[in-house]
Amino acid sequence: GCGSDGGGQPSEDGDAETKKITMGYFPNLDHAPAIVGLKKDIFAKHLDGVEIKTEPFPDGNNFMDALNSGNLDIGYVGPGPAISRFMAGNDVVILASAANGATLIVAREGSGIEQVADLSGKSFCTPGIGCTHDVQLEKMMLDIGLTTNRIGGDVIHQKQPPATVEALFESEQMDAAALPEPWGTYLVETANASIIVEWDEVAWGETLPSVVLVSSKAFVEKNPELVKNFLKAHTEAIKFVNENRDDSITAINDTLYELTQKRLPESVLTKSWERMKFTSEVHSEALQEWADASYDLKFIQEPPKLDGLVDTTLIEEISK
Amino acid sequence: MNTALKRFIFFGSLLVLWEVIFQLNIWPKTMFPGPVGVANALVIGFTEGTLIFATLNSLKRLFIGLLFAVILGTLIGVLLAKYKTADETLGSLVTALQTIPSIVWLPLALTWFKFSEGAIIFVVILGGMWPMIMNMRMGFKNVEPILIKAAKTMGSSGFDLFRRVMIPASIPYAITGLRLSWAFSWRALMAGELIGPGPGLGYTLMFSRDLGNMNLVVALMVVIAVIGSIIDNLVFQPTEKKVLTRWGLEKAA
Amino acid sequence: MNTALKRFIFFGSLLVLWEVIFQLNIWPKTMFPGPVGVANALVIGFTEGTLIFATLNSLKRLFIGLLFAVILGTLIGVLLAKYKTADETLGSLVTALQTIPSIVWLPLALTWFKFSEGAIIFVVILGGMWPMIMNMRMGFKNVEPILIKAAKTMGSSGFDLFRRVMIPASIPYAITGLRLSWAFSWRALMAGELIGPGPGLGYTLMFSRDLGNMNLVVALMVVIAVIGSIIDNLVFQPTEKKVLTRWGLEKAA
Amino acid sequence: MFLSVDGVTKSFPQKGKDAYTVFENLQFEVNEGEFVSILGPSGCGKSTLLHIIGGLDAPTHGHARMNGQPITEPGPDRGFVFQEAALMPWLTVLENVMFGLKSLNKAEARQIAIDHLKLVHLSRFANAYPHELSGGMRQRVSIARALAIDPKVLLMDEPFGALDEQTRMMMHKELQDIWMKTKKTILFITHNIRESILLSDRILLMGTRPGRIIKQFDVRIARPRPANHPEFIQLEADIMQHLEGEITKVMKEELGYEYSA
Amino acid sequence: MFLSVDGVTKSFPQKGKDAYTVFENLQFEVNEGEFVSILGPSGCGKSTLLHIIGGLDAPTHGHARMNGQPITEPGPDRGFVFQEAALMPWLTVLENVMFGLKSLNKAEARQIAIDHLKLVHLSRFANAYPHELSGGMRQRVSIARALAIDPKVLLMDEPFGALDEQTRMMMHKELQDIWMKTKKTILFITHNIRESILLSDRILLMGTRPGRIIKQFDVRIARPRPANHPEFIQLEADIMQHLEGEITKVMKEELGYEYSA
Ligand SMILES: Nc1ncnc2c1ncn2[C@@H]1O[C@H](COP(=O)(O)OP(=O)(O)OP(=O)(O)O)[C@@H](O)[C@H]1O
Ligand SMILES: Nc1ncnc2c1ncn2[C@@H]1O[C@H](COP(=O)(O)OP(=O)(O)OP(=O)(O)O)[C@@H](O)[C@H]1O
Ligand SMILES: [Mg+2]
Ligand SMILES: [Mg+2]
Repeated sequence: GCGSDGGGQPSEDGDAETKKITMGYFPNLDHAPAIVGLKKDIFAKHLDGVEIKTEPFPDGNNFMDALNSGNLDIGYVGPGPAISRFMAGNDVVILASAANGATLIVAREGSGIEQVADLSGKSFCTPGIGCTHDVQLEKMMLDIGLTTNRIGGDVIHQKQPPATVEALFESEQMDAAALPEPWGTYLVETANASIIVEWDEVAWGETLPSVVLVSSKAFVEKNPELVKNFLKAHTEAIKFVNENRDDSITAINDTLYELTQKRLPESVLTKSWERMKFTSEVHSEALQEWADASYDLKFIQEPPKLDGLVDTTLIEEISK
Repeated sequence: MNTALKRFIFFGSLLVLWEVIFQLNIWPKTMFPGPVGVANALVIGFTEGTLIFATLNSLKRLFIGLLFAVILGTLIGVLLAKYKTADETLGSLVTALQTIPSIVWLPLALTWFKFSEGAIIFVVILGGMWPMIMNMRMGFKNVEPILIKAAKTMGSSGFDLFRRVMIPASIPYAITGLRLSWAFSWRALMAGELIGPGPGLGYTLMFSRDLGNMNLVVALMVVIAVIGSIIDNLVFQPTEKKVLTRWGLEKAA
Repeated sequence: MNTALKRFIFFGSLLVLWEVIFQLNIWPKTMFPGPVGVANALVIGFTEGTLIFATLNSLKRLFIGLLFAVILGTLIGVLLAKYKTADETLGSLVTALQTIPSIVWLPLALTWFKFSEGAIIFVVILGGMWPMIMNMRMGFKNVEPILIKAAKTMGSSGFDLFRRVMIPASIPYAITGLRLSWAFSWRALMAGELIGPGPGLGYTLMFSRDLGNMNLVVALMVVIAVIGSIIDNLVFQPTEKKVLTRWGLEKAA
Repeated sequence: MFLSVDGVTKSFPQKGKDAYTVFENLQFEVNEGEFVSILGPSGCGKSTLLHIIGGLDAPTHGHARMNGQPITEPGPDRGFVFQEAALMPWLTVLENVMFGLKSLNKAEARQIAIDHLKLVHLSRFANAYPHELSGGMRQRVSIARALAIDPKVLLMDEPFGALDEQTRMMMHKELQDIWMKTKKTILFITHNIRESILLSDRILLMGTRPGRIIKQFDVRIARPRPANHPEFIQLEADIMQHLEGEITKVMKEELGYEYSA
Repeated sequence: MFLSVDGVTKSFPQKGKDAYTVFENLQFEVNEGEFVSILGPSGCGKSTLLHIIGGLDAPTHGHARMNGQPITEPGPDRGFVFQEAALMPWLTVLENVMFGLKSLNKAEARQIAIDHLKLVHLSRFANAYPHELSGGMRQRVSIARALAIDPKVLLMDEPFGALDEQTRMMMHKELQDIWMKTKKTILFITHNIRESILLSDRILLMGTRPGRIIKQFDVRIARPRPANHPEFIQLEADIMQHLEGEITKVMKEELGYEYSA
């Protein structure tokens, strides 16, 4: 196929591209292009002759640490860690998006919260402090004059792993949550949570990536052909995913099961599927706005300059 | 050469070595921060007051947790040392429980104590208790039987025997237990502050790790280390020295 | 009543109590799994083989890490016990370093050892080393001076003295150190397997926590606890009993 | 019968071998106010016997009794001087002597402790720690500690063994004074034959392998007893002869014994 | 001058007080092959002195010398019998005696150890652990252990203190035999005046507070020495008198001493 004509082959002039690539991803629904692409051998097809090592990661920090220390060449991660590490000086470049959207803001049944304004005096949680979803919600709060206790407001904010939110709702310890999919849908389906803000109404809802494809500049510069081939696989995987929903969901559930002995209900995943958009299109301005909001919310100390973080030249090249 | 000078030279050289390695650029600066950046993070944290507040809050949690850990550890230690049945049953349970990482306790802490200081302190207790249990258990088992016999012939028994013989005789073990409890309570606190209300050093740690601010991460470690050193110098070392000298195990200065 | 029976009754009652609490529905089932679900997770894990593989892999890492932790811990322990200067400088450093949570070491481990078994083992060593250092240090300090003197008059010195007097005399401390090292190595392993290649129990733990599979989380703890009990029964307990009996600190059976 | 040892057997279990029986079916009595010495070769079971009477060791069979009641527990009514000094290393000399006096008020306890330290010539070392003392000094603190409690019965295991002859003679005098004044019951282990004749109303002679009481000697010489009293000399020779027999027995056994691992 | 103690002072620092000086400027010599006893009241510094000669304790001033060389380290050329038995609790009796014999092959070492255990009548207890022995038995193991190494110099700190008179007499005989056969140099602490006269070529009499050598006695009676030899009796009385003076001094001091915390 496409990979055999040059890219994957080492050129003879000593500046040989690597024959081995380590790729990271998270066992999560919005990582479908990565998971399905691996399961369906799409990456193998495009990276003919290259050994692909894959590594699932549990959180963005370890992913970024691995990338930064040269243990990881390329992979799928949330934009939050990519941006904060970029600003901290890490060598990281966003090559394409993988999925956009996928943030849902939900409230516990009986919490009395119907819209963002009702959060005043209540509590909510997010998977991280200053993470993608946190900034999205807090930005919306800020716009209507609500702030969290972190910066002197009356809304209580907690960091909680998405999987524990169900129990927190059940025991009425938490009123609302801004979560990545499929956890929002999961809570709606299994715990009767109500949706406060739909995924496409959240700040930068449709444009902000939930998963991006990143690598390091150093790696891209050294292996341009390889990366191009990877991007070809990436776009094909996205296409496949968009065309084969049920197949993809099964593939993801299989991966989840291998790692954790647990499958998420298919109904949840199917509904959740509609709350994200698998695409390689990155909206740089959404990223910049998100980062600016992060600064307004005092998550970061300096005004963010994301110049150079996103580099879509390669993906544009191959899509020509 | 006195102690302060020795330490000054030792830590001074470490600092220089650190800066040299940092300047050599062997490892990515974002993974291996240098002393200047760390010092900077410390200065900012303390002048802006955020670190002071976090430190005080964490210390409060730590000391409450440690207090319980030490008391519980000592009591369970006695129990295990004294009653064979307890050692064979509860003792096995202790062996099992101490391998459980703090994060596994978090969900339980949440269910039992809700979002409160209690949840964090619970995790701290579970972190610091084990070294105390194990060391006190062995300390009590190692009390010379002749001393217990002697005390008994002088009418001491029960709690009096415990307080006046068992405890002082196992002080060397207790000190080691305390030192380890101290360290592992801190570690548990770092995990425990993931839940519960901020601020705190663990909370800040998590936060700065999420933002890739390695300078602040190392700065936090420096704060903890300095607090540890102060306590070690003011409490553990003098106690240890006093005990060992009295017992003739170490020469008086 | 023999040991096995006592334990059977004790752990049996615990299990029943667990199930009763679970059935009472006091706490959310997603946070507090019941014994049946856990047993189920165990059965699946072992019949499908994933847990077997993860366990073996983790055990390998643990034992290599523990081996280094014990050797290094003993050596540093001697150093601190023997040389006052080392105790005052390196000793302070140890006091400082042991409070650092394993996760803070992860980035360094990654930078130094890349994505390899080495990185995980490094974290395990850093987890298990401290209790060994602290206990061996105190153990060596507590060797009765008269025994050292006696050995010296019989021509023993240097390494021979170390091997034939210091080490055996501090066995009670060493056992406690080993037990704690064992526990804290496991904890570090759980954190360390976040980086580095799978499979492993910590690796599985992390993902099942993220996916909210508490049954598997507790099942993993059960696996670790059972392994711990086996080692305790086969290694630590017999050694301890032998030593204490020989020294006349515990009555022979 | 104030104190009685009633068919007492003591054996220690041994791994892979038969239990080692120290003594079997011992039987004797001590009257209230009596001063009884126990003499016997090293290892015959004197300390073990005293520990049983003190309630510190459980007999394998039989009972030691006090006023007819089986002794199961140590108690402050039976003061004990151990063969080793057994001082608490974390307490000063003074605090060690005060250990058993906690029912008294502090000042009173301190005064009693100091008085007893003077008795053993150690008031100057009141603030020293045990490891700063010589072997003999430690033993004297241990004696002071037992006497300070003023128990009804004194069980003394070679209390003067580590003392030089002059100090020992003074201690003999002090102990006799105390005994005469307070009419304590004293059970006294020694391997000094003269000491036993000098001090006691009755001497129990123990033999070894197995431990048993070979003979009892009543000492009827009027106190204070001059060492050149003919009865004294006669008794000394008698006891010596009996003991020699025991030692020779052990020696013969030993020569005939082949060690095998 | 084989062994010499050359202006040796020993003092222990004391918190908040002047250092406690055990003895000052001690001076004496021991010839090769000589058997010297040290006698003195409890606490006068005998053990401290022997430790310094053994290289186990550093003097505050001066030096102990062997063949003119200052002694700074213990060594297997100077065997030591401690006042307390100092056995390794984790080794059996046999292993304890074999401890110093590791340069020999195992079988040989074992044979030597067993021979020495027979000497002290303990070969039957070769496989016992120290805590299973009586006080006297432990002391005998300690003696066997020192003799087994066969050192040039034997430093013995009240080695027979815990032994009954019969066993002690046999040990006297054995020690004399060893000494006569091997011409070892022996420095021997005791508080038994008879023992010192019986065994030694010379007796050093130590006084206390501060520790010092009051007097030296040469014993010129032909061996074996009968206790009823007139010179023996005379010497005994002499030494006794000197020592009594020392003890009386301590006692007077003690009575005049007021304890203050
Ligand atoms: N570590 C120490 N610190 C302070 N004083 C000490 C120390 N060790 C010994 N001494 C003092 O030194 C003196 C001599 O002690 P040493 O053990 O040499 O006496 P000794 O002559 O052997 O007595 P004994 O016959 O009772 O064994 C004692 O008064 C003792 O208090
Ligand atoms: N824990 C034990 N295990 C096995 N045997 C023991 C134990 N304790 C004592 N023995 C044995 O009991 C015997 C008597 O010991 P004991 O201490 O009573 O002797 P003793 O008459 O006091 O001797 P000494 O005069 O030497 O002090 C010894 O042979 C000893 O080996
Ligand atoms: Mg005895
Ligand atoms: Mg002495």
